[in-house]
Amino acid sequence: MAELRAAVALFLVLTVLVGMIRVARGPSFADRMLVALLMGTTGVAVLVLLAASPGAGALRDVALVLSLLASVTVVAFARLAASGREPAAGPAPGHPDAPAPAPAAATVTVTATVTATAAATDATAAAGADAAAAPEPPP
Amino acid sequence: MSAWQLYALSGLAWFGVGMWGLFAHAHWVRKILAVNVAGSGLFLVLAALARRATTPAPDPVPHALVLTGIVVGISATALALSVARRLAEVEATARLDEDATHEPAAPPAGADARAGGDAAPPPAGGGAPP
Amino acid sequence: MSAGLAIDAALALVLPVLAWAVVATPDLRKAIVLFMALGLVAALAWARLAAPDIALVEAAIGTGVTGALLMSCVPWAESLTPASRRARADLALAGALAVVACLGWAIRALPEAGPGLTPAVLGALEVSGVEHPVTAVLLNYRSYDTLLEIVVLVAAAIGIDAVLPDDDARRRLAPPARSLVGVLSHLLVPGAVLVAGFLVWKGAHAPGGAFQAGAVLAAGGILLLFARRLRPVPFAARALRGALLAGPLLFLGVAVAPLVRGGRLLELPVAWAGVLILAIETVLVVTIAIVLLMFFPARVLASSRAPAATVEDPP
Amino acid sequence: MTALELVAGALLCAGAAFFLAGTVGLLRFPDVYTRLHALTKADNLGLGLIVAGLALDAGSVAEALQLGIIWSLVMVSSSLSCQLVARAARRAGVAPWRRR
Amino acid sequence: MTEPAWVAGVVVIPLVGALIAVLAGRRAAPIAVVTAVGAAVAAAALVRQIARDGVVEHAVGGWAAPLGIALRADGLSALFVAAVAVVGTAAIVYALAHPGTPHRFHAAWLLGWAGLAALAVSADAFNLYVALELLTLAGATLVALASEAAALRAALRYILLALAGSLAYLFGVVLLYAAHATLELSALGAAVTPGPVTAVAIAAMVAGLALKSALFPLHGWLPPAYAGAPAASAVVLAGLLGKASFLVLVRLWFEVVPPSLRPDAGLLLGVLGAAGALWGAVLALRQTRLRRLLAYSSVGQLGYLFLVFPLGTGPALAGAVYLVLAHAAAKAALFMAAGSIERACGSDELGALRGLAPRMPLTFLTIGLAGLTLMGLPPSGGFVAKWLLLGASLETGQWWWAIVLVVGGFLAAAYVFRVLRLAFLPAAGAAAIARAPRGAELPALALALVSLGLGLAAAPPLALLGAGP
Repeated sequence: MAELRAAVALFLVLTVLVGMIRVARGPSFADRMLVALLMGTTGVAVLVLLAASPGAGALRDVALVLSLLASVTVVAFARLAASGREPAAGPAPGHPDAPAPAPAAATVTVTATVTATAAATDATAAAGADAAAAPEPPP
Repeated sequence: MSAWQLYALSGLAWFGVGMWGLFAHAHWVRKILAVNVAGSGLFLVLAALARRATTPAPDPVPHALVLTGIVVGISATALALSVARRLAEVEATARLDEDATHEPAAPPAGADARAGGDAAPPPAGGGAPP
Repeated sequence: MSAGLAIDAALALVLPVLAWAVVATPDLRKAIVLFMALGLVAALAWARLAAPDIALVEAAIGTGVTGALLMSCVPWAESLTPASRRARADLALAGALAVVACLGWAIRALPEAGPGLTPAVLGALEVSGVEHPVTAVLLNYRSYDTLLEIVVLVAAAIGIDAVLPDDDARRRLAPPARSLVGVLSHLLVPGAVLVAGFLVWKGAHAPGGAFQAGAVLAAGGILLLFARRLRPVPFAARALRGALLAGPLLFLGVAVAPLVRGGRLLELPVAWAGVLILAIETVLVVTIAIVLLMFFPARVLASSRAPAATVEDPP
Repeated sequence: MTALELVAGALLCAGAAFFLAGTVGLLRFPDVYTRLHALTKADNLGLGLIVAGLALDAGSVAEALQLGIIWSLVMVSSSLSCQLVARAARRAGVAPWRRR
Repeated sequence: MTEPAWVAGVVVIPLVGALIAVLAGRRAAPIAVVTAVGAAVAAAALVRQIARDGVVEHAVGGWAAPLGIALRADGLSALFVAAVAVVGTAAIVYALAHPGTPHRFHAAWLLGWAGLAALAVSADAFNLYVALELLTLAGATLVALASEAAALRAALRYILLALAGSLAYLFGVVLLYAAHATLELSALGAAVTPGPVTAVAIAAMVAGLALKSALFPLHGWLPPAYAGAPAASAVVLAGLLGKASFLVLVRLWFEVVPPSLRPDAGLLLGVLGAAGALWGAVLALRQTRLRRLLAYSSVGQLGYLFLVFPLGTGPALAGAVYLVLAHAAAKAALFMAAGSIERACGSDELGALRGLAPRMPLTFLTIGLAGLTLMGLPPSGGFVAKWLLLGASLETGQWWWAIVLVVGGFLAAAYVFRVLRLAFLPAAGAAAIARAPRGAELPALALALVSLGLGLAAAPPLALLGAGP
């Protein structure tokens, strides 16, 4: 049983490493964030498997903490890092069914975003940040 | 090649990669990331060396040292990132002042107007804004 | 145990490769995700090295705080002009290789088995007031290091407040609105508070303690910050600074008390050691959580996306 | 190998299979939204099976309960994370894949 | 009642003061003054105790050496803590009188003060690492208080290189701990045997500390940091924080490094120090801004400190430590004067100094007196230090270091007189200047007189260092 647990743990570690390819290939930042999700779930699974062996009970608490905090990075991604437009949106260009790339209208230049934060104007800036960031609907 | 030497050399390679990154890159955020990576590598070496202990449980003192090191590392990283963010803001404002001085004629509508309505760039001189 | 050694080999091989990937990729976003992956694989390595305390801190601070901190860099990182000197990648590579070779030679030359300080730590464990050796080292034998480390945290807090003052960013925060992150925080934050308390209590007899608990509490706070349920840390408010400094001041009080009676700095009376350590750890959790939350000042949140009032349905 | 261990082993293997499905989906699916399904659904179920397998021969009820808590937390965070990533991708202009 | 443990008090008082200063926020100034006085009293008591009892030991937490952390105060640490008290108090008075200082200066500087005291009295290798990190953060905050892009870039470079140095130092500590299972310096010294582990560990620690103390050619980060920081920050950075890593290196060198390794490693450090001394002085001559001139002068003066490694213990060590004290007072006074000049005529361009002396007599008197120490002319403290170093180099037959000292002295004279000459020229136009507040000029003059006093009353401090005439 211990041997099986170690084997499954090894298998999961390998799946994580294979999942890394998505980080390299993933066209958009959201694709790369998927690996963070994969990390969270598989990490918890491996830790729980390792925790089953005698004397390593503390690893279950590590798994507990990891399961609790896995979503913080994703929330930070959604709130902070996702405002930039993706250069080559859509599936990998090589994919046969890739639609014509969406108009790469880089509406939000980073400089404007930074000055929006540095701007000391009142409530308009909050609305301004929304207007600047709202994308026009793709075709 | 016992388990601890495996991890010790892996941590050492990790430390070397971090140090290379620090001196090889010119971008500030990537340098900060590289120092963080180097620190983690060093802590892995320390924990691996602790695993050499002949007693069943590894030596607890290096574990405490690593804990202290991680907290000190995150503090320094957070301060460095905050200074870098402030530098980005100051540079962006400076860049806008240059733009503002170059086309004073018709005030450009839209974003520039809002940007034009900026607060005066941070006061020159030694003091940070109170 | 061949599978165990295989896991060790896989982890030991992947770590430097991942580290190189983090450092080498030009795209900062890819580097951040790889950095998160590196943090997690490191947590597995700590688990394999029988260092549950470090795995706990790596998981709590790594996935909880560092990830969100790096995400807050994405909007402004590209606009930052690089450091003046051109990057000398080749010189750095040669230097790094030389350093690694020397250090590797030294590590190989280390004696195979060393008992380390384990016998000394375990020998004095029953008078240390706690059962878990790492907590005994952190808060009794080498508590002076921990005291200075808390002061380092306070120094980081002052630095961040000096560099990114609140002044007017606080007014530009979006008003609280129902959002998906709000739902998430409703479900997870009570759990985070419970786990933080559990970790502090557990620190006395098993891996846990103030740092892990503080990081978990801070992560819960970060969720609330992004859900607009919590305002960013008002460092200007004296009450907040009081809460931040309660931990270090109590720690200093406990440290100085024996000096008055002619004892030595940080000499915990044996009878009260356990209670004092628990008290210090509990108050330190608040300090650590506040400082970690200060990594997300009003300026950072003012530039974050306001929660969408309505769910956009695709055309 | 008692019957209980046999079942536990089977559950672990099933869990590993679902994780494999999740990773294959992550690599093979055409766009973000479908990959999200692969990840948050398949991996979640995989973790559930592994937790079930471990709970069967867990040392104490408390251990099994803790495993249950861990799994439920992962379910909460991964389902909501899936929504967050999908919306962020939607806003960043990632067009859903359509079969030609 | 037994003597209170001043070796612990010296660290605890600035710590408590710093935390209360953080709590006080904008009204941190009075807290800073009270803390400075308290810490100065503790430093004086420690000096008295060391003079009477010799080395003072203090096992923190009551745990013996390998397990617990040992504090140890000897002549070197007592004198450095006294120097921190003197220069620190003057810096706080200067900060109060200098209107441009941000209110957060006091809390950041008191944290740096606590870090310096912790570093001076600690005898534990890892504890020194944490103290060095505290100094890195406090120093970076002090530089980043100025909100110009140049200062922020300097602060970033300061943090990153200090972190790299600390990691190199920590790697050495890790190797030594792995080999000898102790972190206490003297125990390490006893246990260390020449071999690959020791050689690599010492090399890593020395390289890290050399980078942190801006030894040539790793000095690039120092001038922009000292020139960009606000005036009061530059005073404490140049005067005190810049010397911390050198002190750790001296303690490491004379307590841990096995004598067999010292000759050749010492020669390397000596050569780099000599190159730094000459290079710093030459670059100082070519600067057009006062603060950058003083920053490169610091790089040069540090070069002299590194001559202690080839020259070994005894008078050479006493000379180097004495130079640390004299230079701390003199360079702090010079940076205060530079701050006053910058305040008075808006910029520290050397051109703006023309004909300034008649209108700012006290400031230029300070520059002259402090310049004596830089040049190493009698009766300044700098002279006594360089005299000891000269004597040691001639005694040990390594006469070439003597040449470096003399040539360096001439170059220092060149750039000090360059500043003074400009000030005493007849002013071209009667540029209106804002009177520098009297309060800002007095602490500068006081420190210049202290650096002079170190020369005149050299016997007691030297006796404390065990090298009295």
